Amino acid sequence: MAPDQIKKILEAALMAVDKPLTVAHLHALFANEEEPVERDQVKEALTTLQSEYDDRGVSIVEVASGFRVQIDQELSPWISLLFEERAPKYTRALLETLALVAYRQPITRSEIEEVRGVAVSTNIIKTLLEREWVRVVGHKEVPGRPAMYATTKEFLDYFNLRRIDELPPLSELKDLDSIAKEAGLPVDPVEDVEGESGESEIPEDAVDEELISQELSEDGDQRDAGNVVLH
Amino acid sequence: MAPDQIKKILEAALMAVDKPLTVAHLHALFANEEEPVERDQVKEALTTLQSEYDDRGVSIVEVASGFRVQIDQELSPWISLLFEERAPKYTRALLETLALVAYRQPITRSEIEEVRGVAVSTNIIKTLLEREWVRVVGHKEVPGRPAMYATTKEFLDYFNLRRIDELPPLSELKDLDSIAKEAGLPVDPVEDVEGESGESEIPEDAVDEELISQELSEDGDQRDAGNVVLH
Amino acid sequence: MPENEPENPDSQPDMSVPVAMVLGQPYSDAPKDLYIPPDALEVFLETFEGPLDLLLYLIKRQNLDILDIPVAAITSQYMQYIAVMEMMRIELAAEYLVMAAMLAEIKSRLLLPRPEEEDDEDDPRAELIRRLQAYEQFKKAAEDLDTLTRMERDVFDAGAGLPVLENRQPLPDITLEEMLTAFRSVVMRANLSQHHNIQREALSVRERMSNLLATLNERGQIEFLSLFTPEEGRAGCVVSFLAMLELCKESMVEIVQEKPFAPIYLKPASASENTDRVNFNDDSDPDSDYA
Repeated sequence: MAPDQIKKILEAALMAVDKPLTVAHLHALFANEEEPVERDQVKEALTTLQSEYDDRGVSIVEVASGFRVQIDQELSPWISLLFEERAPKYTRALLETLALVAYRQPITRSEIEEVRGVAVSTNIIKTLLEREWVRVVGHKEVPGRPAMYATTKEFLDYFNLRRIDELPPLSELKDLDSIAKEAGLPVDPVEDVEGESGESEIPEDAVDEELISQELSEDGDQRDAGNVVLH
Repeated sequence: MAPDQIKKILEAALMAVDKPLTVAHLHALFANEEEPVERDQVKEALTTLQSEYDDRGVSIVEVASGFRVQIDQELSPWISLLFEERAPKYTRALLETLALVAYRQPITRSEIEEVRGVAVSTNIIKTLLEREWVRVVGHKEVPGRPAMYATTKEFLDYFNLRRIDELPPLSELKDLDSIAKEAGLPVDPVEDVEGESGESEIPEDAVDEELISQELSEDGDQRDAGNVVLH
Repeated sequence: MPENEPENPDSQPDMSVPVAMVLGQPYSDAPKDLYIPPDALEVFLETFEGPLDLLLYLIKRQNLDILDIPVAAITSQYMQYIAVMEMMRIELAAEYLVMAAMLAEIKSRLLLPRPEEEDDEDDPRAELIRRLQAYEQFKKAAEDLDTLTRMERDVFDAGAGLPVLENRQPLPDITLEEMLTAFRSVVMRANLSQHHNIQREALSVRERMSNLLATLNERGQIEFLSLFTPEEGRAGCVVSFLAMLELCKESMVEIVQEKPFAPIYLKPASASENTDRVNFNDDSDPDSDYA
């Protein structure tokens, strides 16, 4: 039998079964040939085959129980994706916590809890820290010295933002109804409520600009300016 | 990403799983790249890969549910030796039932029995369902609401087909007019004769066409089932 | 794999086997003289997929066209098989008897003189032909199906061993919209409770507060002036300053100055009380610290 044919058969055999095959096993495939195929021919063909697999992402390797075709370790990042489990979903509590950190940073856990009206589970904080969306930027000088959380550069990257103030101002959140509907998210009846709180109607950007110009013109009283901005 | 690297990853991916992979599935492996990999690049790499596999005893083929690496038929004499169990041989009863489902889908068990002239054993249906060659696509709106069977992508995959219309064409039926003439019987309008035995009387080609377009539209079980019920 | 399916002998009964010779004997002979090995007959019967298959076989054996069935001859042959089967006490599928009845009916009809006006649409022979044709069509289709290139028999799935997989549970994805929707509902609740007034804060100031805090935590004490970046322009400096004011107000940083006109330092709030504190929350004038 031509060496090329032997090689073909060996390659196919190694790919056909998912356990390693010994030289003896491979040699046995040629037991029925009219013109006998020697064991050495099989070994030779194997060697040639191995060299042909160089740099292909797949290799013919010898392991304890024989030869097998093996996907190279370097391709593991892509191959792993084929076996990836489905991503879980984040809870609403986590999303709210993340949003509060984003808009109110730096913020302590108890401040988050105060706004949300419910306790924030340690797991949520842990998840956000592990995801590197949130980091501890300091401790507040109150009893217990609670950690203060802020968002990270990774958070901005994930949401394709350059700066945190690219987050839509609160006033625009009203329009999220339509977005939410499109995205199939639950829509809260927010219009009425927001309508009552006059302040939220002021576009955030406008406030910002206004404050700054105010600041610049009134070289004097920063404290007031501070109050305006922050309170 | 360099075309060579794409090719490597595709080859490894196809070998990593024992199910066919669609272009979409393969493309998704590159979702995390910094430099995006286009769908066309994936297709191109697949084509290159396919041509590289020429004359190797192993090929990258496209079947109903995507691409897979498979060992060519020419090597079957040797590769079969690797498996202790011989490839299953299917009975005529099973193959006839399968053929009826394939060409006449959606079809009920009693419709199969009508053509075959004998009862279809429950085991045959069970085997076809377990092999996932056949599935229930709905229920016919007649007394007893019998299940309607259709073939699956797995069926096509197993028989190396991409689409149902790649099945060998059914042999032609001579029309009953000429049958009647040859038999010296009075000539009835074809419609009348056909009218009696129900659905199986639809000209074969028409049925075939209908099935094909149904298959190609691939709008999922619900739609198919719907059509079925109406008919 | 249809393990539960009985394996048939090769698809079509081969009529050169002894069984055919046995059955070829005319039934008119004395049944007792008719030697039929019981096993052979059973095997023979199993090779038929039903009465249509048996009829087709009888027709083909005589090289006849389905369209031109000599009903009388075929019927008598079919009856012979049925009789033999019954004689052998082989359990007959009901379908075989139904077919026998149908054949008998066709035969008797053909013997009757045909009325001038044939209004009987249900001609039994046409129906038989139709059924035979339909069955033959699918019998052929099944044979074709069997010859298709098939996995496990003709071609084989090729695979390779897996590398060590990165056991990665993918991280959940969220969209900005999802987060904003969540925030909106928080805001709504906060508005309802009226405790918070979180609408008007400039995000740039809050972000600067975070960054200042992080820097202070990293480097400890920092000189006040170095916290301003001239490249940011006046607006940037103002944002930085506002952030410092707020941090100080919220007791997150301390601002210290050793003595009048000495450099001002910011440091993370701590228990250290050994330096003078400049407390903006008091009524002290901040201007003096504003260089």
